[in-house]
Amino acid sequence: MSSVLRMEREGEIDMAAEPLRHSILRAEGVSKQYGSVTVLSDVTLDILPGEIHAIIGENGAGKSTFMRLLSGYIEPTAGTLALNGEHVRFAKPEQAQDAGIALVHQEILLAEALTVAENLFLGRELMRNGVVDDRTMLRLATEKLAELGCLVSPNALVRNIALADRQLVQIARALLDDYRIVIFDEPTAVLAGDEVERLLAIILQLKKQGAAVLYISHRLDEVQRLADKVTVLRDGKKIGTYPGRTLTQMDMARLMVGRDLAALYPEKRTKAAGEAMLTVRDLSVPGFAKNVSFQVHKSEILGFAGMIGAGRTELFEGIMGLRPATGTIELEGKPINIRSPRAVLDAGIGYLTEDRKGKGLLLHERLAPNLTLSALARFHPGIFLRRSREQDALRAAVEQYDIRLKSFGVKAGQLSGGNQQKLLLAKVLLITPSVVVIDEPTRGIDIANKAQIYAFIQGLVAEGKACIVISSEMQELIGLCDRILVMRQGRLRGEVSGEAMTEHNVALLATSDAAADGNVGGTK
Amino acid sequence: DKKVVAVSIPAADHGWTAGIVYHAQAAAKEINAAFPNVEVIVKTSPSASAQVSALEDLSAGRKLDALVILPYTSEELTTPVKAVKDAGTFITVVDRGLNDSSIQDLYLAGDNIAVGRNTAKFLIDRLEGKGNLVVLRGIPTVIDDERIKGFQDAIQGTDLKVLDIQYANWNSDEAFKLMQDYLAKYPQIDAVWANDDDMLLGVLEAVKQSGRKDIKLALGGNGMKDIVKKVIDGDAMTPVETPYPPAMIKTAIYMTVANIVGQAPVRGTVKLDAPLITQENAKEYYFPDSPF
Amino acid sequence: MTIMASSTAIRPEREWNIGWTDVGPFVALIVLMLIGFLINPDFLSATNLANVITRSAFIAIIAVGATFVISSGGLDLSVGSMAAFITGITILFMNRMAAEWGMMAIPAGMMVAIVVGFLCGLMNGLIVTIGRIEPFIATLGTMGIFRALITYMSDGGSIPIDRSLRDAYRPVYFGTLAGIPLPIIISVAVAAVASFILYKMKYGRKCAAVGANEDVARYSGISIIKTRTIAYAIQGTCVAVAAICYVPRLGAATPTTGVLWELQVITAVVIGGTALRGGKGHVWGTVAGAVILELIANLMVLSDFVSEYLVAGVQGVIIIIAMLIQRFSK
Amino acid sequence: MTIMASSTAIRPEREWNIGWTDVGPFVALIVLMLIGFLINPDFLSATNLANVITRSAFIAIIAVGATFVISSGGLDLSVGSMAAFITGITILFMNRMAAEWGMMAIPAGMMVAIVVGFLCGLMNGLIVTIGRIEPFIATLGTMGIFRALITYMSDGGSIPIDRSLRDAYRPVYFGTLAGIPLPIIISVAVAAVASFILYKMKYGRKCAAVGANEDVARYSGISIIKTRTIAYAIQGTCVAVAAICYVPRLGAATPTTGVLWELQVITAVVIGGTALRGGKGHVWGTVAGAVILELIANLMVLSDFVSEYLVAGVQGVIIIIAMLIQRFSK
Ligand SMILES: Nc1ncnc2c1ncn2[C@@H]1O[C@H](COP(=O)(O)OP(=O)(O)OP(=O)(O)O)[C@@H](O)[C@H]1O
Ligand SMILES: Nc1ncnc2c1ncn2[C@@H]1O[C@H](COP(=O)(O)OP(=O)(O)OP(=O)(O)O)[C@@H](O)[C@H]1O
Ligand SMILES: [Mg+2]
Ligand SMILES: [Mg+2]
Repeated sequence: MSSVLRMEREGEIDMAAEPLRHSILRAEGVSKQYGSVTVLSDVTLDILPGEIHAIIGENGAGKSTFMRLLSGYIEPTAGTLALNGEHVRFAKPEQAQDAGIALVHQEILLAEALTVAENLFLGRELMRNGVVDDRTMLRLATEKLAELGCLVSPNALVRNIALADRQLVQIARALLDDYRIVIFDEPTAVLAGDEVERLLAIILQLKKQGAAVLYISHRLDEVQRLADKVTVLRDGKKIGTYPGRTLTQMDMARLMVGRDLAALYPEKRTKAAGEAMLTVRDLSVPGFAKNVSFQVHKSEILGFAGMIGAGRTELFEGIMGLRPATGTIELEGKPINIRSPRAVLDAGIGYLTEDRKGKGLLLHERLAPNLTLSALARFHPGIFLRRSREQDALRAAVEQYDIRLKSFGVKAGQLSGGNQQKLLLAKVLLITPSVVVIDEPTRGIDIANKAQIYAFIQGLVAEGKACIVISSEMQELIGLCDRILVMRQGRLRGEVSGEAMTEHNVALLATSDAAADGNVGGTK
Repeated sequence: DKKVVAVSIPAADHGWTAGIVYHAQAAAKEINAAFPNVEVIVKTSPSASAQVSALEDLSAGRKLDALVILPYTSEELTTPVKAVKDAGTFITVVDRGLNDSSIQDLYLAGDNIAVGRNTAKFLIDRLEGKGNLVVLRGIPTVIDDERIKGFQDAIQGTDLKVLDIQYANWNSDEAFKLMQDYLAKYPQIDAVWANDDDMLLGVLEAVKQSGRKDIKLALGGNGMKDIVKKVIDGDAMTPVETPYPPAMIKTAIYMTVANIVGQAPVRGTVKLDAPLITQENAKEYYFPDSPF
Repeated sequence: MTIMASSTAIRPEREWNIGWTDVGPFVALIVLMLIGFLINPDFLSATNLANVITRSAFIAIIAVGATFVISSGGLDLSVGSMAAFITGITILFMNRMAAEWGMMAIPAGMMVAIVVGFLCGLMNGLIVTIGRIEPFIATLGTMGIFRALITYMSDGGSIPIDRSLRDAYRPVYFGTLAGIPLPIIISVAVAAVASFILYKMKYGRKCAAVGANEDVARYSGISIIKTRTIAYAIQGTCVAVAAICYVPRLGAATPTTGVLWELQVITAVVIGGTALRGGKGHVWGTVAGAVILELIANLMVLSDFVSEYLVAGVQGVIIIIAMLIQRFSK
Repeated sequence: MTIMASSTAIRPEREWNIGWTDVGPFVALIVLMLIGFLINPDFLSATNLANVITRSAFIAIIAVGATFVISSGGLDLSVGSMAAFITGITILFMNRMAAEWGMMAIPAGMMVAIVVGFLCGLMNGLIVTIGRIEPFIATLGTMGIFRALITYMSDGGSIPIDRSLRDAYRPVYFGTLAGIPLPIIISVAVAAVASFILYKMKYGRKCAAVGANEDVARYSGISIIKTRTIAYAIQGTCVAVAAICYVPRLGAATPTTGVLWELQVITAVVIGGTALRGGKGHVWGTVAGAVILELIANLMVLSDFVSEYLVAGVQGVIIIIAMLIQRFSK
């Protein structure tokens, strides 16, 4: 504890020393309350041009709220904003945008029924002599997306593009005009390898051009690489602002959590995995995955690596009966009908989607009904549901997964991003599956809780379950898994395990055809 | 080749129009059987504009030798019928006159004013010229208008007081509800007039339920078989009925066919008035197998 | 340590099903009754209220079914003509059987009604789910079909129930139990069952989930096709129950039976607080909505100052005002 | 970058603007025409087609307006009675002015129609947006109001247009330009303007965005209230245009004018490929939809083998089948 406290005081930048004159945006003692719930209290912050300022904090610390507040999506219940020293009030997002402030939301906000290009330019279409200038907009869209390495056609309906691509489109929106202040709220949560690199490069570019960048991420390595300053929030209060370079990731973690942390990844079990639990043969998902066969064993953690678009998500959506697919799967020798999602769930395979807002949670529904939705069967002893049992289950989940909420009455949509993820995890595990498939388990989860979730996954396999982890974070896979299968272009390209489990090998299999299908680590 | 007689009538949306459709089709069947060289086509339309469309379609399709039409409304159908006429078709208009009487070759007029008037007359002398009435009217159309007008003109100057008039859309359900409300609203009602028998059914049901004794008379109009039956059986509350027999369409079709097969050239206007149906003459207005 | 700290601080959930949406309709109902009383004291007379509420039973019962369909994200325009069709079938059946079975024809006929209603609803459901046709269009189509069938069965005239059965059947609409008219009891019973299904059983949750977000429902192992089809089947069954109470009222089925009921039904559901785009359903609100509609109509007749020509308009105004009251007294 | 390159190769992107939704209605249209021809060769005769298409003009024009409302996530049930109301006002105005202004009364009356239509639409829009009332209920209310007004204006009878004007006005419906009936030209013009607004102007994008996802629209600085209100105003104006063409056809406004048009209109829009839950609108599809409906009705008249009682049913069946064809020929 004491070490943390000392850090909090000594490490801090002396604001008085900082010359305030060229601060372009200043938040002065801002607070935000929802009803009686205080989400943000008395935060003061200076944003300087040509500087990358990272905001870190636990899930529910109030980061997104603060950002929405700076960019006019919500108004503070107390405190003021000052733009170039003049007091400003943003009643609407447009006003903030006109003032040169752009926000890339943590959650994806695109109209699925419209095309990529239409979404990109929504509300600020380019006109040529009184008519929307589609040709130019398509050109610009293609260019901007290419910069971000996203190759979807600008004419594609957003409904039909993957999450990662959607996120890139959303980022592109903020790069179309040259804003003076660009705010990224966990932009990399759904991105992997290349996309992340490209994005970071672009952000540094912005900095060079003299823009101020606010950057929120739970991936502390990114923070360390980018940030000139790091501001830490805890339970809605500002702990302090620190020079980026001097902080180690562990320091950041301590500051966020307010206590010392154990190792991120749990000790790997040495004992060999048990007999086969799930066997998948020649599984094909038209358009996404071809003839994929693999096995996962009792008490084994199997990783799935691949670039965005490798088709991992679709592969498992196929297995879960959520997409048309061909092939056979057996659970402990018993074949399973992959036509109906219900059958697969009941057989004991749980799947945590990577798209928690779109496919995971009913955002306008209370927490309990969300939690129990896929396991309703166990909440009615007779023919009637037991509200009390649900509430107990909810309390248990809140304890177990440390879901931070101010009241059990809130709707799922009002939880912070990370806490939504935890609620979703609880929901999936409520059916007590014997095989758990987790697509991006720690997407948007803060470092302290990552550790919890990893430990938890370990716990599952310790009980003899099998666990499959799809992740775009290679360290996560390497730190957690016993084996990693690598996909590229909808096909299994190879397997790495034991010593061979290095970022280099995985990356090689994931990207280049050159690594003539996986002589690294034994291939199947 | 065959002579074509087109019959354009409203769709069966309540009892009376149902009767029209029934008799029209009956006539068509009989004639098509009886006269090999005549073809009668019956077309119903759910609205005025649909009827105009139907006319266009019929005349666009084939050359019509004769058209028998029961117009939805006078104004809306006048021009279209004229158009058909100009193509040299024999025009028989039934029940509702067109705005321009020069168009029709033959006109079978039902007399809606008389329906109202005769009912009113009966009520006046039954109630010795004084008492409280409630009235249910149908759908805002010309028929409805004329009947109400005939009724109100006739009770002018008497002490018969119309407590209330509301629309019940010629629908027995709505009549039932409306009558319940009348009963709740007015402690003393001497007689009820529903300007169509469908509605009368609902009225009677409501009165029966309320168990009220003050209502002496409940009259309808149109000559629905159930009501005519009541008259025959000497029902106390509904002792009389005013006919507005849908069978008129059948007569019209026969007269028209007679014209074009050149037997009896009938022209001009035939006015069917609306004599009171009483227990004496009721039999001749009773068609048990008509749906109406 | 933080976990404990935070979770003990959490304030417990208020019992969730008493939001404004649930009381709103009843407030509106009461306001309406007061106004009615001021306009004409007879309005609150026992007989009048009894009549009005009894009448509203059909719409109420059907609307309870509609609450399922709408909550699951569907829509059913065919209910009115379906009611007419079922009534017709039932009467024909009873009349046919009256000879042999005597009074037993009545319960038998009721069974037939239920079965037919269930099947009609099922048909609607399958066209919408398997056929993947916009509910609006699909049920507009079946609406035409049912209407045509009843017109055909009755030759456009009417299908009266056999005299021999009439009196035995009459109580189902006109009878009372402990002084309460049967239709009221029936509709309350239907609503009670419905609210159990919707709030206390698995199916209810599924319904709301499908209506709120199809993807989430699918990923939670809920079959959208099954859930929505069942909703339509329930709707059909409710229509059948309504038809059963309806027969004795006028003792006949005609092509005009149930015309425009669909609009009243949907209005009742929405006034009741269920959103047309789907999501949570409010059974009791729906019932209140149905009563409100009938009360407004009743008020029009009992008040003297509305020209008969303007009735429809005034009703429209009142409905809109009622909704506004709900919105802004929040 | 290989992955991307090939991963896009794995799944070719379908592009919406040449999607099935856009050709579907026209295919259905053609199929229908062929069937019609087989049933009765007169069906494709120039005069008949001209008649049918001319006739479909009203619904088409109104439905084009509805495409805006529905695309923006709204709904308007009041169009039918609004049409009646506008027709009434217009005729009354023309008749009044005929004395002084003579023929000039006609263009003047048209202006009046447009203004009134615009205002009616505006009113609907404000009730829905500012009043935050479900469009279904709000417009059901105004539907009653307009219907009541026309009934009142006509004392339950009818409002015929002055003889002196009739002949001068006639051509607006019966006239032709270069051999093409005027109503057809007018509706094509309306559709052209509409598709320009919807696909080539900022407003069109806003409309689709609001209908597709209100939050996204709001966050993109689009005013939902403004956008949706404008949509309703456009709808009102379209109704006015339709009313203008309607007058000479039937020469009078009655309380039954335009009854149930709202259903036809919505059906046309949906058959045309616009989703009822909002999103992209398909103007030309809508026009096709309107023609399809009119063709079906026409087919019923020309074909002799459908019992009069069953017409409505057969129409229902055909509509459902048409939709199924669209769905599964994808
Ligand atoms: N509309 C709301 N009503 C009530 N509470 C809310 C609302 N919006 C957010 N909150 C609460 O505010 C707190 C902070 O939320 P916020 O999204 O800012 O956290 P965060 O720092 O972004 O966390 P994460 O890293 O998980 O995104 C959370 O506890 C959340 O439950
Ligand atoms: N509904 C869809 N229609 C068409 N293409 C899609 C659809 N969903 C996803 N895709 C495409 O499929 C590719 C694979 O999707 P996705 O990115 O989810 O695979 P993945 O391997 O799970 O990657 P990640 O999980 O890291 O996002 C994406 O690049 C996207 O372009
Ligand atoms: Mg956040
Ligand atoms: Mg994925």
